[in-house]
Amino acid sequence: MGSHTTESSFRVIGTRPIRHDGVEKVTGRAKYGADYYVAGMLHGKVLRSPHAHARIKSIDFSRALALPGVKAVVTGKDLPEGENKTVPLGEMTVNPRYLGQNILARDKVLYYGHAVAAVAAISPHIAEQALELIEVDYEVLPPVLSVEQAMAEGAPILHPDLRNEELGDVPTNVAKHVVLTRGDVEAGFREAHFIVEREFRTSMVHQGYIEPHNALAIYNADGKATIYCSTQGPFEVRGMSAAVLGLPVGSIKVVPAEIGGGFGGKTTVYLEPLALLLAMKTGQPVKMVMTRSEVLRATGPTSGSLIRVKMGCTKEGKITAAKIWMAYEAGAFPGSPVGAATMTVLAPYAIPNVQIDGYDVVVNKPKTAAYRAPGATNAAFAAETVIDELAELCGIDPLDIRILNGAREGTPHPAGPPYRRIGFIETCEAIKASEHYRSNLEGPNRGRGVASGFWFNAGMQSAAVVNIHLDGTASVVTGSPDIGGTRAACAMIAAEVLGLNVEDVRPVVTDTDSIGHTDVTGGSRVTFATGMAVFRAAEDALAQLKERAAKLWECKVEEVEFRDGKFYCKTNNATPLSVSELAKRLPRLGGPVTGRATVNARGVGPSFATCCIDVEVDPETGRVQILRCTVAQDAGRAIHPAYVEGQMQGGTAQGIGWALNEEYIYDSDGHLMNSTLLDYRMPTCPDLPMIETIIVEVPNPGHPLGVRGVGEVSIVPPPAAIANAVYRAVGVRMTELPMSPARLWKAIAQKESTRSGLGRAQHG
Amino acid sequence: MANVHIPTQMRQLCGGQELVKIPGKTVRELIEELEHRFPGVKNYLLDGNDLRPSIAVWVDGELAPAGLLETVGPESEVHFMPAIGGG
Amino acid sequence: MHEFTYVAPSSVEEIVQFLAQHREKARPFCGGTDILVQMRSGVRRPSYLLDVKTAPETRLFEFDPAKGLRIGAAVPCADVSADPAVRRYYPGLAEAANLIGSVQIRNRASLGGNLANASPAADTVPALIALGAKAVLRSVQGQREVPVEGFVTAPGRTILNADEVITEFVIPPPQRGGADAYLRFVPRNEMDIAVAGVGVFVKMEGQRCVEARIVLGAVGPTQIVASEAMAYLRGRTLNEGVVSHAAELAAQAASPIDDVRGTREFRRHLVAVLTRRSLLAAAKRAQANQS
Amino acid sequence: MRKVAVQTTLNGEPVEFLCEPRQSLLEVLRDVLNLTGTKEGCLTGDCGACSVLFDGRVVCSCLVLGVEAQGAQIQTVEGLAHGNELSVLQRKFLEHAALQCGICTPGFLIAAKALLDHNLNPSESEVRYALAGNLCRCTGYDKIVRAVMDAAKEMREREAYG
Repeated sequence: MGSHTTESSFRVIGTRPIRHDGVEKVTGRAKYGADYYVAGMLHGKVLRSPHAHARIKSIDFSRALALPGVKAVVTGKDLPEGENKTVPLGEMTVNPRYLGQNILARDKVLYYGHAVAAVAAISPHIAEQALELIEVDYEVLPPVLSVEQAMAEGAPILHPDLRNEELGDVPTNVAKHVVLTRGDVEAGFREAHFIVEREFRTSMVHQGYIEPHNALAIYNADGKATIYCSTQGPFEVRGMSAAVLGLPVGSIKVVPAEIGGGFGGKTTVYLEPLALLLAMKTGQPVKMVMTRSEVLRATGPTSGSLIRVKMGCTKEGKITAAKIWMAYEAGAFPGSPVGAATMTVLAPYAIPNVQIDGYDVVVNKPKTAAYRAPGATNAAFAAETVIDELAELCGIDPLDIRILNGAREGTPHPAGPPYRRIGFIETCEAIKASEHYRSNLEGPNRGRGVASGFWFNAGMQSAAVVNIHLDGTASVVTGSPDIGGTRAACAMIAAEVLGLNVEDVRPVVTDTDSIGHTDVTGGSRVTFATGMAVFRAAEDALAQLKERAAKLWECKVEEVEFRDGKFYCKTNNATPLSVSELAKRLPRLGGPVTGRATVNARGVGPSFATCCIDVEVDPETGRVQILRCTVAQDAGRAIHPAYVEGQMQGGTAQGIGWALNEEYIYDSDGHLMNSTLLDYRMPTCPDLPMIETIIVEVPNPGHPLGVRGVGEVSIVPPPAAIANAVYRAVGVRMTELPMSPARLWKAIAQKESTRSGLGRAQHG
Repeated sequence: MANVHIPTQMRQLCGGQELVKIPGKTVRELIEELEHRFPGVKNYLLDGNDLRPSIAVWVDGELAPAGLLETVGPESEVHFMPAIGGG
Repeated sequence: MHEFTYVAPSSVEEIVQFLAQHREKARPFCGGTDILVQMRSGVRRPSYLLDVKTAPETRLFEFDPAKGLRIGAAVPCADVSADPAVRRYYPGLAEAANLIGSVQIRNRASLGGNLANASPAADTVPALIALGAKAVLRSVQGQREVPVEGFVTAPGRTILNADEVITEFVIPPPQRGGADAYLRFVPRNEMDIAVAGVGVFVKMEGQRCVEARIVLGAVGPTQIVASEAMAYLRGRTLNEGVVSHAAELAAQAASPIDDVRGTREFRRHLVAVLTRRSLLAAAKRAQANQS
Repeated sequence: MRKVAVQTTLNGEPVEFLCEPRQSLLEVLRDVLNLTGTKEGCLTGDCGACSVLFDGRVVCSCLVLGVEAQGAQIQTVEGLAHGNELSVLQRKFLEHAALQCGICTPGFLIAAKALLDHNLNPSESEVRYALAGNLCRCTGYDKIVRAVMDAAKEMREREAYG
């Protein structure tokens, strides 16, 4: 693993200790949401719509309720209607009415798999049997399955009350239109020597976490509730469940279990309010666990999209103008990541003339949820393919065109302010200098492609508490569920500040009653924002320890110095004390020391990644094998490099899956045809090579340790990098994701006619 | 005078201007002044007493978590951008 | 999952007695890799699940160069593909058995189950048909030996009577100059269902093909024997042109559908590609088997 | 439904349990025996999170009935360590940071053990195919493959030098 490391004087940061929760996870002792069992627990199951779009005329669950062992049945009528208004909730915005309707359909079902009723019974098998006894009378309506269908004149309308600002009081499936402009795009095209214009399509894809959604809800007679679940955002689960059920937020405690992957998909609620509703109805604890088919049919995929890109550059490769039109499937309710897509699509580049239009479009498919750098991957697939084509027309290296046009400190972001110090160019240079990029790729039907990506990263709210124990060890308490090693990063930051060994700092992820509000584990924010809170909480603890030492030594606190893990008195020759030596004396020096800090973090530094992928195509079958893959990403500062690499590798692997085989396949009635992991084809171990990583460290000036988020951006480049590699291997430009064998074979077969059709390269 | 960058879809309310220089010590004051000059801006940016959840304000190159209460300096650059969520 | 009774018989005799009594209500199973998934989704709802592998006769594994190969219906695919005799004399069968699912699946899935499940995409079925394998069926009425070819009559349907069970497979002895091969196409490298699969057997005398069998999987409601292509190859020298023409004939014999795993057009094309590649692989092996 | 009494050997210890015939071995391990280290990911045999060793062979416990465990030897992730001493594989997974969320880890450890039990010198390709039935969505498999190869190396050395 390569590393561009800045000179550092850190003792703990930058090392690779064994994660604190590791032993529990390799011995099977770690408790994930589905691993909780309580006495008297019932099991809940959900009845789901067999139609993509239908009106619910009636629901008769009397036979289900009569089945021995069944304790309760609930339908949409059991939920309050909720306010039809977008309200902020932590990182996200939420429309309580839509959220409630997604959890249990009210008058209409809007996608295949939409929840219609839920049952609680004494065993999961009985609950399943009860579902078969619920009779729902549907009036089936025509489904809308693509953004084109949804935006067409006279399209069936999903939400009769949906309006957008532009159209005024007219029913529509377009929830939002976002426009970003800079300069004069037509003038920019007039300056261009080469112009490329292409249209791209991408399918809905799922986050694919291995652990299905789960929840165990306990409701007590005093009106207090506890929910155990695997979530990225326990505070969001609390807020959303309260909103959906019309309960006071403070009446719910959420205990975050270990979480088996999320990638954005576990930042919202599906089962949690349902389990609580059933628990309220029965007076017994209710546990619910989704099947894989439910996960794929009814939890957040990310948007499929239609994107048109027109981009022009000078003979030398300087991009003069870009015009982009993009429509994203929101799923059944408004809220695709198209806003982020408009703001990320050109973010790595300094382009003087830009026009970007984005549309958020509802369709009869599951409501989309966040997925790793939401919106950015679809958009980068389009833009980064066109940039590759421009490089080819100019006859320059695809990395050089990126460096030539690349954003640097001071370059204005296409939608807003100038960047502070960023590391985009450095990621390109790192790939350019890599052994991989400099090596020769030999053999027929092989090709190499590169692409880059951008993600904002997020700051937001976090709280942290650092407790100094009497033996000189410490615990770090946060509210950030640990998906990929953030506990270790938090412990390392505290250990660094306090001069402790990292093993002597125990990281704890606690429940919503035991720590201040902490936003989701998402937006690549935990090591950045929660890490910042931990850093300050540790500093707070250290300041208190200095006061205690001053008390002990009867000197002024300013005279106490802390270095190399020891407290010294600058004015008398008291024997220096380590943290553990001082900790022992705390009872007589005023009692325990607890450092604390809360942040609504400022200073977020965006991330860039550049990826290089070699492929081999079987031209007879259209099958692509990834031969080699290297990714360079700016981490700002890698606290635990092994888990930074892990994020880069995992994101890259998801990008590769998105590129090659992952897609939601619907029939013309809107039934999802591939709701198993056999037919929703995520990469398996033999599908991937080792994923080589280059951690670039351009410290973020906005963070005390230079940290940027690392969790998301690496998913962005691979689809475009693979499309560009496929082009070099077999001479076809793929404009649709996934580049599945059938599609690629067809494109190869139609190679000659394709050139005059879809794509257009012209001299301006 | 802070430099307020007007997002594309708000420009029609602001006589097509991309950049407006206005006085104010907080984002709230800037918006009040904008509304004074260009009626309708407030409704575009605010829902009741706070920024619309779909809009984020950036001050001097940084997302401003305090929103309307964010203080601005005499030379500050202020951008209104779509709010985003991460995965 | 619905309620059912599990029965673990200790002999084939017990199995057939039970089947005679309960007929359609009972379903024999081996590895459960298909039936349990189907029962969870409500596709099949047997009242009795009859664990065939607990009868020792179904675990039989015998090879004799003169008599051929006998494999119990419940032998896991992992054992079939790992067996030295199968790898040496029936490499196409080893290939097919080694492609099903993952290690976990192959440790449970059996040839008997793969056949009785009657999926058009079953990997071992074209390989068995190409080898001219027969299935041994038992009932209280007695025993019959039927060719694997024609056993599957439609997706999920077979000629098996409600009181019958597959106990073993009989595969003809290896022939001098003969060899088999199986290839399938899947988008991933493993853990996938065939988009198309082709099992072939060829017998060579020098460069000349004296016998060829080509069996197509996943491109019709049942496995398809590409008779025209087989007849065309007989007596011809297997050069690139001849093999390509046979592959085209095989593609014409396919009657694929559009589904979630592939389009009609793509599948027909794949048949040609896989037929050509598997014929060349089998011919190479057959030539090596001549001495 | 009448329950069936089953005697089996679980992680080397004799165990007796009652289960319905329709309960999978996975359900029995988790819901009846409280061994929740074995995870549910798909219930169709496609993800490998529920992998256990059944008479020494790796299988998906979601596709095995609990009643089939009668007389069998079952080994789960809970049985990999010897008391407080982690197995080489477990240790290597930690040293190589071969887990992120950890939900697939028990299944990978079991599948890797099944490989190394009969092949202490696997190639990278052999490791990848032996683990093909186990999906991991976090790591891109890189560090998992390295951990298994490194475990094999240490176990080879241990064998060679006693």
